Amino acid sequence: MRRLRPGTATDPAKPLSFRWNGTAFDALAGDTLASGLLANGVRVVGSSVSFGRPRGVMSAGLEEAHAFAQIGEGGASEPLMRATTVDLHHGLVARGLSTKGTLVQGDDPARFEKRHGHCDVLVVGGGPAGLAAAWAASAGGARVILVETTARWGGALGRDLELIDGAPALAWVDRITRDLAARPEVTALRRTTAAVSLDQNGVVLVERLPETTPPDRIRPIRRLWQVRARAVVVATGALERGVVFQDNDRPGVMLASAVRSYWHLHGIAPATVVLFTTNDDGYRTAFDLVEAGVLVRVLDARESIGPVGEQARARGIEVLSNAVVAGTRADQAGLLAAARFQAGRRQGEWPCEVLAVAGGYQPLLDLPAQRPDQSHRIVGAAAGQWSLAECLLDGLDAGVAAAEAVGFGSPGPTRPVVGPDWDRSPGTTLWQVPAPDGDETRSFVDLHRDVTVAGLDRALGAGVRSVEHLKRYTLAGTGIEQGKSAKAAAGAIASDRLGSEKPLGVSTGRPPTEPIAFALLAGRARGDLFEPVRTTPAHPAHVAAGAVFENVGQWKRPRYFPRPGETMAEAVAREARAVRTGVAIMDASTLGKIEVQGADAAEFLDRLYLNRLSSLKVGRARYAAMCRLDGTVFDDGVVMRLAPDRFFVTTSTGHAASVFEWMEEWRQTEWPDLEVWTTSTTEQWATYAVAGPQARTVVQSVAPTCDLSREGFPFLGVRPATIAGIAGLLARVSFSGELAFEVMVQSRHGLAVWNALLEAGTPLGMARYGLEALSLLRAEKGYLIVGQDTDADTSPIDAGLGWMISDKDFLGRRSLEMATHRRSDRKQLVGFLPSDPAIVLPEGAQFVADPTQPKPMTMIGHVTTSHPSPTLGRSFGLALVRGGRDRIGHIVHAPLEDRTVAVEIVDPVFYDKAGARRDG
Amino acid sequence: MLQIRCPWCGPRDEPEFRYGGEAHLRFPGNEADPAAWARFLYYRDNPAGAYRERWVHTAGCRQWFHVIRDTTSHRILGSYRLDEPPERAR
Amino acid sequence: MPEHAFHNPDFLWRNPDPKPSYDVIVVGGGLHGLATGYYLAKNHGIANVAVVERAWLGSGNAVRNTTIIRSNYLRDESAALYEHSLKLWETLAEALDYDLLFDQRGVLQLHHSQADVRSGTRLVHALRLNGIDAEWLDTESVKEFCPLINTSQDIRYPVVGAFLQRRGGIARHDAVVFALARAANRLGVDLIQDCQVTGFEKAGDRVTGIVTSKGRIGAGRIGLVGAGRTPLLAAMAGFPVPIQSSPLQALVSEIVDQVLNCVVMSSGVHVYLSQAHKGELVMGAGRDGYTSYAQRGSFHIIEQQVADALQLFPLFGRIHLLRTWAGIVDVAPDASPIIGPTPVENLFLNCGWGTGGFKATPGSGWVFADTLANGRPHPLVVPFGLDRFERGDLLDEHGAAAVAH
Amino acid sequence: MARLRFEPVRDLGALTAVRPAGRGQGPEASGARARALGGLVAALGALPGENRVASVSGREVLWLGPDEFLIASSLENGSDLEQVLRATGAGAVIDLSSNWVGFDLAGDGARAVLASGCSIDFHPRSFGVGSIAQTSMARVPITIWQRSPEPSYRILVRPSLASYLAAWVADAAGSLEAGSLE
Repeated sequence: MRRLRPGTATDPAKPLSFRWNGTAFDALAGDTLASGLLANGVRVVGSSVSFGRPRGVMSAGLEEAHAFAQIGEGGASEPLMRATTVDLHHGLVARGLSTKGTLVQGDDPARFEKRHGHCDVLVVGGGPAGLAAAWAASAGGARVILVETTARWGGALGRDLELIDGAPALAWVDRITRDLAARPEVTALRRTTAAVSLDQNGVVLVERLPETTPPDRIRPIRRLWQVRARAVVVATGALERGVVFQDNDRPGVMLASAVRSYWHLHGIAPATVVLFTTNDDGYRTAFDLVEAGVLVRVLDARESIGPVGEQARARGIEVLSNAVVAGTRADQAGLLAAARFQAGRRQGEWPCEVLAVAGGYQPLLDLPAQRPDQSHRIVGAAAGQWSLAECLLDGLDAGVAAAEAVGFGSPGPTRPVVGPDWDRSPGTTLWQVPAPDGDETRSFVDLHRDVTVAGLDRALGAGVRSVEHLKRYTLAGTGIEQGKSAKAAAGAIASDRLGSEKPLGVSTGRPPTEPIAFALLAGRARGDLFEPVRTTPAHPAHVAAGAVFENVGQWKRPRYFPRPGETMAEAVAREARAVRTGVAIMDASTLGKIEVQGADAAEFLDRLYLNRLSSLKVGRARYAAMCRLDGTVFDDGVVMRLAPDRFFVTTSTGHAASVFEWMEEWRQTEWPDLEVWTTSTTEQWATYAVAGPQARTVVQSVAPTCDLSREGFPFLGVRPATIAGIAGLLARVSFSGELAFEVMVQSRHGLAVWNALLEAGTPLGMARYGLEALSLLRAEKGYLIVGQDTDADTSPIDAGLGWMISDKDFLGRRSLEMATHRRSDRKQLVGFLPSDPAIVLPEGAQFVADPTQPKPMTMIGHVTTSHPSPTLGRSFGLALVRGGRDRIGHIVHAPLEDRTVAVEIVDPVFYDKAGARRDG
Repeated sequence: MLQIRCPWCGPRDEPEFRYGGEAHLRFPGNEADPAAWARFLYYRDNPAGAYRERWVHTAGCRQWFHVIRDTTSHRILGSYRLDEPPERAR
Repeated sequence: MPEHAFHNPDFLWRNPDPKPSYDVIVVGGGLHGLATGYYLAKNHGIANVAVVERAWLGSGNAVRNTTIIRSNYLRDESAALYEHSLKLWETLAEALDYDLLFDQRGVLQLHHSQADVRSGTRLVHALRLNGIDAEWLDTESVKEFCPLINTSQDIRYPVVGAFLQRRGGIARHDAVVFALARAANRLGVDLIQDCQVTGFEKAGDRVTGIVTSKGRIGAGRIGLVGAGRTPLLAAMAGFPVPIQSSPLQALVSEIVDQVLNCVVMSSGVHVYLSQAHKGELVMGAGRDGYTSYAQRGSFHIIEQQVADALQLFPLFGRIHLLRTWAGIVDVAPDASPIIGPTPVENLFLNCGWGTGGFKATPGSGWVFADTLANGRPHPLVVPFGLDRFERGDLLDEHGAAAVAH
Repeated sequence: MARLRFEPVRDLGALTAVRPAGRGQGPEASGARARALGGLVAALGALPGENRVASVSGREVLWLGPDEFLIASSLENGSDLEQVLRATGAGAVIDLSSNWVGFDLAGDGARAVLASGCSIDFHPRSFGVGSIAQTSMARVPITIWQRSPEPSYRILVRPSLASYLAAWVADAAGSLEAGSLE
């Protein structure tokens, strides 16, 4: 093949060059990679995956099952692109592939974007029916999105010379697209494929934007649209089918419509063509190419060739009726050299460069096939309309109906006059020509997956009767073209070969209709923008102080604050010591905070929490916990009463959202009779814990007017205070067992107050402490961390929180009364001490009673928290142990990889059992 | 991706909501017998077809409401507020 | 033979019409149903068995999963059951005389937070004492074991360690369907496709047969192995099951060069993936939250899991999503299976495998065949009975709760 | 080139949440609700309808749900307002002045930037001046309302997520300015 003239799609004023398998070629703007290769006489593009047979371009579009290419270089290299759907740009680098892609390491500079779209009517397909539908739908002002897969409007009108209103059809296309461009509520997107159909008329579109080599770092090259439409019109047209015959995979065997397409759109034609057709439409290729001076001969499968065939003969084209291609002959390179035919009793062979196969059209329905509720309106060739006039009318009607259905009128559309019209109907149905020698091992049903008729036979012989098993046994229809060219043929040929049994049908298509690059699916969610990051007001100060951060959900929380040269263990020990012996400060701003207000606030909290909170006095705080309905520990926190009808509740960081939602769920759905409101105030407040024997001194210096004395501000007191000049709240709560104040100020002042506290603490050597030290300090006091020291089946009783349970009703109470919760062998939270005080057991280590038992061993518990304690001068930890409280004082064993450590089960409170230190 | 009509905020995409399972369940109270309690805790209707279910508009107004959805097609037949009967679904 | 079409055998199965009655009917021709039929014949000599399937064999989750096989479950009960299954996998290809492409390439479970690490190390310790292989890898060892993973500490959720089960791996799901069906067929089991169960026949509290689109079929005992459709079957039989059916999506890429040497799972960054023998990447994530029988899920789940995968594997940016699909998974409140007797005599249940069904295939079939053959639960599945919900003795396998304070 | 303005709001003022009294979900749920709403109208001058913002005497009253309004007023009047509202006995009154920070997004490209991260339809037919929505953008929860036809939008976001959202919008705006908007 070569280029004889510019086509309607190519621009001779815009030459470009590209590289293919290392060689530079010239082409024109408007070329696809496939047309660029064909124009340069490149006939072999890749090779077949299983047999290594050479493969060329067989189509001009989406259904391409041969011509695969790796496009681009380095990290921007993209595997398995179909040459027929890649638009050439200057400098593009590509190479041929079989059916396996290559991944290339390196930075990919390209950008991929996403966008949401909304419209009244989405029209999928920019051919005659789709254009007509979009035009009619938008005439009355409805918002319309029209998408077309290729770079050109008009669909088949680009390759099929038709007259509309007495002028070439492309003039009609121009007129319609100009009208659409002038309507402000129309978004018309070319190079855009509808890939996935979502529920409620959502459609995912893939838009290909102009590319450069190398890609620039700013302009996106692809955009993933998620469109919500009120109505969807599908006008995806029809694809021409091939016919399966022996050696039907040779480079040079092409779809007849594709041959016509390359000629009209790209000006490319072969020197000699044999047309093998089952229908009238195929003759278009013969007529159009003969005009270009190509030698064309026709094999018509029908007994009677009809008027169109006669017309061909009248134009001097040799036509054989009742004729089929029985096979092909190749030259030494494996390229098509001749078509072997059988016409009645006559057998013969016609040399040809291209064997154009016209097997009839088949609606392209892979998008609406994704819709079990059939909510898409299908029009035009996709709906089996086989004449242009019908397609246009169908489109116009659908457009009007869609606009009216969503409340927009439409001027009575003028009905275009088509003529003369061609019949595109399938003609005689012919899926396969049996191999004359009976060898079906070279009759390819799925060219991509190298599935042959012999392969289908084998599956049927094995007992396969479902088309889905056929697909899985043979892999027919699983290629990257989504089986567009193979699925129907596989089902039909298999049915045929089974004889009398019912047709097998077509295997189910799965989304998307078009492969989508992973990078496009991720869009902007990569690198620093991968997922939202939450930081506290004092975060800049933590960064400046060299904090090592830990991800806690989306939050960044300081894990510890190492000094130069310090290890984590050293830093944690220092931070913990500061709390026990001096003073230290921690940013607790991520704790969830919920304000609960209303006349029934106390009753509401009583129903949620284990303990009674209605008895809490104003200005007081209480440690409280709640269960799930199944009686397991959900969350804990501090509940503060600010006024008779006003509570301030804290939750763990991880459960802030779920506790809030839990409250709202019960408030709205079960207890609408309570007058109570919950409001999340997590980010209204910055919260800092100042802990240690010197805490009072530090806080007093920033809150000079507040009475912080033991008597004036007792443990679990809460009061408004001015802190560093800022109005806020102070609470005497402690997670370390030491004297501690929780300072709460509006978060807009958070950083300033953090700095003020640090400044006030500096003379006393105040340290910052992070999550590791917190965990250590809490464990020394036996204060559990929900989710770390509890499991999904730990009850509050198991966790040692049974003392909270009051004699009132609360959520989860019913479950706690079940027998299973009274069993003595439940896993209970206890403390433990390794016999060797230098050994720190790993968290997660399992306990056994009998260390000599062979595996599988009977495990009786596991370590939930484990630390070396600078305060205790030894290792210790918390554990959930079966019947743990009865084992206190007993020795159990922790078999580790290399040794077994004896461990004494002890009470979980290791430090200051009397609680004397919290008052300072 | 479903699109769900919040009775308060209008149609929104599914990620704005959280699913709450079967609607119109009655909390049996803490006096329920073991079988009734187990039923309430663990058993939910699971029909193939129209299903009355609860959703909450977490990213929006945070209101719980009801939806009738066909579990075989994901067609949504309507949504209605907690204080409305299913017949008011739209 | 095309290299990628695999070596499927020349003969798979007969397509018989149902007999008037069978000793045992297995309702559900998925992997667990086929395995049950196979083991009934093989282990218990009960060959007068029908496996009835409403569509085609394996048409449910058998062909809608990511084929990951492992036994790294935390609870002793679960670990024993899944380990039993993994051991069977190790000899299954030989037993079935079929190349299942079972490949013990290792399952690597990445951890991205200290809370993750705690649950991961707990799992390692528990598995090791249960006699199941388990290793803990630090970030450097992760890089060594699977160099493709981005172990940079500068990403949003850096890899801080990983759990490795070297005996874990993948198999070719279609081959497993074909192999079990062929083996069951060979032993005389009738595989009846396109046969929808529309009701149960009972004499008092005892089941005596099923009513189907192909007529009535009598049975001595009946096993329900209907995965996501189990609630519908149980409702027909007159009892409820605490199962919610919801979509679990997976996706596959086009075929690329082999680059990924193991199965990678990540709970912090929600994705799991492997590269199949042909070369396609197979990937899954969490299930969609809502009840559904539609075998379709929501697209944002796919978008999210792909973004998650690219965090770990930047190399995959230009790979294409080729196909997505959703299975209907049956999930019990504690995410553990339900196996054993039902309120209806002679009717037994095997469901609730949720997202873990593929790996359990031979183990599930083995214990359920034993249960059906003997009319009582196999010892390994005693804790997994339907009665556990009323007692409150759940077997939580959602994974140890992991939140930090 | 799309013109786009995206900047933090320097003085967002005081934000006060009001939860009108009365039980149940709907505004007609009880007579108490009607009385509470009446009290609020008296105190504020007007209340917005569903999914709307009312601008009255220098204050913006945002509808957030059937039982929640958020009132944006100047900071110095904020605490006065809180006292006034409490005095009406209209229900719960909560200061949320630090719970949110604001951004203004305005100009020709504003809708395109929003469309790249937010699934709500911002077309003037669906969302015009005075429309408000609580939704999410780039997976960050936001409250957004349109303040002028330009268009100009105000976005409230939790302080912890503000820098992430700002970085995200800057990135989206970058591709937009580079001409990808067709």
